[in-house]
Amino acid sequence: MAASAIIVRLQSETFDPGAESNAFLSGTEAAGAAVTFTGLVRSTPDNPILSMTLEHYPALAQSQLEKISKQAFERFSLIKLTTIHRYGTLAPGEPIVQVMTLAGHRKAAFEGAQFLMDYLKTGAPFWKKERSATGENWVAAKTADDSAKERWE
Amino acid sequence: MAASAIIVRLQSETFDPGAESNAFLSGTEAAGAAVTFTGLVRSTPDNPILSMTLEHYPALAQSQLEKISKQAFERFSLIKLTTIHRYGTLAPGEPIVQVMTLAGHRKAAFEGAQFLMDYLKTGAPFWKKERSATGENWVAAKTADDSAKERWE
Amino acid sequence: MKILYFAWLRERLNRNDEEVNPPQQVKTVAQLMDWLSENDEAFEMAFSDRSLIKTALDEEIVEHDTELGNAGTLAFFPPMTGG
Amino acid sequence: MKILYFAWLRERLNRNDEEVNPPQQVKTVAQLMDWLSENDEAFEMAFSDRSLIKTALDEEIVEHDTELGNAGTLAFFPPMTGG
Repeated sequence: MAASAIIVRLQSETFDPGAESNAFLSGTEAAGAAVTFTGLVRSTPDNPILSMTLEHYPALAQSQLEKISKQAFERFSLIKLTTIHRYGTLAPGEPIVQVMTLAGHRKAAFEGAQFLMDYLKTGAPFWKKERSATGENWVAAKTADDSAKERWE
Repeated sequence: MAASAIIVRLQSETFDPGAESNAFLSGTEAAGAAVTFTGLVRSTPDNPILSMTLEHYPALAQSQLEKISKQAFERFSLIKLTTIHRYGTLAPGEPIVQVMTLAGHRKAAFEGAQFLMDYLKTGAPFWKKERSATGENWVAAKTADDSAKERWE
Repeated sequence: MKILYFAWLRERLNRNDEEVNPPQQVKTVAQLMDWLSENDEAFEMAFSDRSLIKTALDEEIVEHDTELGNAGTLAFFPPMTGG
Repeated sequence: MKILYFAWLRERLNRNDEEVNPPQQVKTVAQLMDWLSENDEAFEMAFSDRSLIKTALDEEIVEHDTELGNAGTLAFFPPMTGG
């Protein structure tokens, strides 16, 4: 339960989702359940995009990622938690964010990851701009994200 | 949304959790969210085990895994779903089960994986026997698993 | 009809499977359990708490009041612990 | 005091950051937004729907009625879209 069981990485470089999961899972005999959530840059036929740029507020992003990660870790008695969040310009299909939780049982692992994602959506200072063939636009915050967070209050 | 978007594997051999996640994630530009749940053989100081043996009813296990996977896929409008479940004798730390979901948004990806795990716990014909220094015993079904399932009814 | 046993039921009854020929008046899963228990104390013990006995008829999970019909295989097993 | 701007606020105001010296009667975040709007139409436009303006004072997210105190940095940004 040491604080070192929480890792937060804010980076522009891409990462390998599966390699990160395997590193996270190694040496974990006391854990029965692991959940990995990966958020990806999405391009659909209805909204085809060329790239997505994540602007962020560096100092606040780091401290908010750490604060929310600590809240999830403690609330769900997790064994281990890692949060990776990228910034900069990303292509469709690239990973934006990955959250990994390790717990004794599945309920805590699932809920820890969900809680963290729900809080990141509205509490981490990132702003997404999508570039498509027709121009650029800032992705609006969703009211669904506010209500997802309310579930935990 | 083709049925081929659902893969079910029942196997005694181990698997590489991260390599499976990466294979699952490849070529998925229309997806914004992926969840991987990995269930592991757990050995704790309170309940140290040497190994776990999963007995199963082969024909029924295959059909139940397929049935539950299809239910999750349809109910949460998933883009892709893979379920891997092992049988035989496993060492502590080894993966028992892995469920991967891919969806447009995070809520469906999380809930699809959770639904599937909740239904597998009580609906897939596997029985776990733990071997410890003091003997062997069958793991009892948990009433918590019945109530986890009721949430979706 | 072929009967399959799994997990601690298999161990307690000391068999993986067997062929049985119940009399005509045995129509449901529950009646088959009664009939097996009448003839064998090991079954009586193993089936004493019926809430712990789950059944599948021709690879379909069924309740104890289900009719056997022309099914070829009946499986008895404890509550499942998958996942 | 240093002010930072992010995302579409940064674009509309055409600046990443700036130093400002508000008069003494400007005590809260909201009053600073009023004062900036008085002097510049671009700010008046950008700040017109205040529910879309989030703020952080010395790297701590705060409400509009928070007092500026001796803070060195104030950031203005749209609702966050992390994750």
